[in-house]
Amino acid sequence: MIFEPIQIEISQLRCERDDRLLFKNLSIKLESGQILRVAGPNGAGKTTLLRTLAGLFDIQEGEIRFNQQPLKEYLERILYIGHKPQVTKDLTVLDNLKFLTDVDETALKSALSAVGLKGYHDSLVKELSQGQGRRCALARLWCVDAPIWILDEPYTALDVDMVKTLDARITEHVANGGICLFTTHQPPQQLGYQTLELGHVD
Amino acid sequence: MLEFQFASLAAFFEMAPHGVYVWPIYGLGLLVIGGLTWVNARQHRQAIRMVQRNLEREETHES
Amino acid sequence: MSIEKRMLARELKLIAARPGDIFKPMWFLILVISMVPLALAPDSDLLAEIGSAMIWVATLLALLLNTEHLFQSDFSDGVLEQWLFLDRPLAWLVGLKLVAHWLFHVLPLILITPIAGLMLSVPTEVLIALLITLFVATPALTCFSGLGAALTLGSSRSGILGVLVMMPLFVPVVILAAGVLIRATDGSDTLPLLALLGAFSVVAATLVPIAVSAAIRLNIGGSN
Amino acid sequence: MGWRWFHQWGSPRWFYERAGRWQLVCGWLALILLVVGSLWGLGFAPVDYQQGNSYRIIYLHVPVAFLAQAMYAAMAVCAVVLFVWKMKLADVAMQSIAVMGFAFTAMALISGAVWGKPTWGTYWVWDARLTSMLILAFLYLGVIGLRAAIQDPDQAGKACGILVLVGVVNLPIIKYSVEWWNTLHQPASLKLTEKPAMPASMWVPLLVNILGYYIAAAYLVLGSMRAIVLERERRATWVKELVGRA
Repeated sequence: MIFEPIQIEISQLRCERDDRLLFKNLSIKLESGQILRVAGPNGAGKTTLLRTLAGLFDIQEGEIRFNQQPLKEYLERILYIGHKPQVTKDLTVLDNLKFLTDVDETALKSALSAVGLKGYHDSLVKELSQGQGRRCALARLWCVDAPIWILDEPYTALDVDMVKTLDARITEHVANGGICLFTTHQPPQQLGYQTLELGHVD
Repeated sequence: MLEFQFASLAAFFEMAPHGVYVWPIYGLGLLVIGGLTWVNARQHRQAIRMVQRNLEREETHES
Repeated sequence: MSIEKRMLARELKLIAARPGDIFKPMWFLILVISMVPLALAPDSDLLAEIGSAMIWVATLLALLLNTEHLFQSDFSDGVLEQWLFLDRPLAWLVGLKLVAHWLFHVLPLILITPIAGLMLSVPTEVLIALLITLFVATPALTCFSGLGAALTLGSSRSGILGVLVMMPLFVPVVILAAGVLIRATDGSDTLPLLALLGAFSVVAATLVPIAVSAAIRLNIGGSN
Repeated sequence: MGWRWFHQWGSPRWFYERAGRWQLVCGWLALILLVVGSLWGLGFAPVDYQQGNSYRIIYLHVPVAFLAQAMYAAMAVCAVVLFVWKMKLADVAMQSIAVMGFAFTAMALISGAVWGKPTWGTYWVWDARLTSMLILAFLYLGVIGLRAAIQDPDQAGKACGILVLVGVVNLPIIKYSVEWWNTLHQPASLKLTEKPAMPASMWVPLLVNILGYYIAAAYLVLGSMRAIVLERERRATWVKELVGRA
């Protein structure tokens, strides 16, 4: 599916946590088709920035606007995958996805086979390996049609093949007019992206 | 209206027959308010000392 | 499927996956009740007199026990933060979760209280009154202990803090319920008190989810 | 002018610089009033014909019991200010008041219990006032405990604010239900403080002491707030300058 054009405008964003200034005067403009990698050392505020953009943290100072509208109106068009598991260990792979997405079972199963979990839909998440659990959380990228993706450390615990699959999926997403923001420590090879370097504030 | 109700100071402190109940309560009141004053002052001193320590640390960093 | 249905379906599946969550509080309730005659005396008149109050307090404790960690695992798994992206106000989802919790976790607890009543030889008419008060009062109790659970989400070593914080707020409910039980023992009219108790539950069920959602949002905002 | 006076309260530095002076004034004023009121009540107010000298505990018990309830309400006002205007100072005030409020509640409980001994012949009866005071003490403890359990001060403040607001809505319900429960189980017996028309020679010193304890509470809260402001603002330039100068 092709998304309507979207513009994210961050202006003069400033954030302080535990008495430490993480960033200030942060202004970026993002448009449909762009990928932004948020980079920086540990504790530079990567997660904080992503969570603020996803509306999970309150904006301390500055503004975030989606198509000139406040963030609140756009929450349903955001797909956020944090670095926590995002899945319940005691439920099956399929039940986990069923709760978080409103898609029929065939679509879910095809998403699962896309992330290499074909045939695992009846397994409990706690029976899976860490990488497989991560794949289960990422499977939502294949079945939810939210234009704005905010992914915190999506590459963690993934093998080379899955990294390639994910890169391909992100490329496809932005080609359709989506936007993707992510953080990672190892820069991905097959992806064209801009980088926002955090951690240079004093 | 302002007439001392007790025959002597000793009778005042004895406050028969309820002195054992009345005086300790007032003692406690004094103790609580005085104690909290002391706690506040101590907390204030500690805060100042903490800022001082931070300042010293910053100075040694810079030099 | 609507979010509401998905939520209830998930709750049912979680119960199937962790049946212990339901049985442990029931086990606790019966165990506490069987301690009473051991600590007092197996004198059935005495037991009948204090029995209904004992059952009430034991049920209250069991309820607190199983509501204490209502949001904990979803919070640490990061599932709770996904609720914010769902197409509904958080307070509504919280209310739904509380309803599901009451239906699947509190109701079974109420339904075994007659067994506890038999163990303490509580007279039938008092037992019926006891069941009715529990039905009417537990929604309020569930809401308040849910609030305790939500407020203490962010602190790693909270222990039973949520329970300690919320317990004083249960006072009106306990008093009204005890009033109903006394009147039932006397054989006088219990309806006005039950109506008050019901009103308390209704008000709590409408307002407390808002406070719970504020507490959850606050704790999500603070987790790194 | 207009709203400026209100916004000044948003500045911790403004508060810290002035609170020291206010604290001093309150401290001395409270000391004078409390010495006068207590001595007057203890030595000069007439003896109660029914309770004898034991009634002289009211010159501490009543003011402290008033404060115990008033301070919870003050905490609720702070919570509203915190949520509506996001004023950090309101959170500091909430933290201070919780501790002081608990201290006053404990004092009210202990003085009530000790007074009960000569009046009822036992330290503790489940009298409506004592019971609701006990529950109030638990509510204060909950607020203090919740704050202690949460690390981030902003988050702790907001969590306490929610708890205080829920508590303050419940407080009247708790009070009325406890009173009703009391009449249900025992007919009203000798009440501690409800007296038919106290003579002026008894209530004037009481009034002095009530005023004295209120000002003493303000003194204690201001003192504790000053310390907390300094602690929380330890990285601010004005604090560093202030300490550096000293």
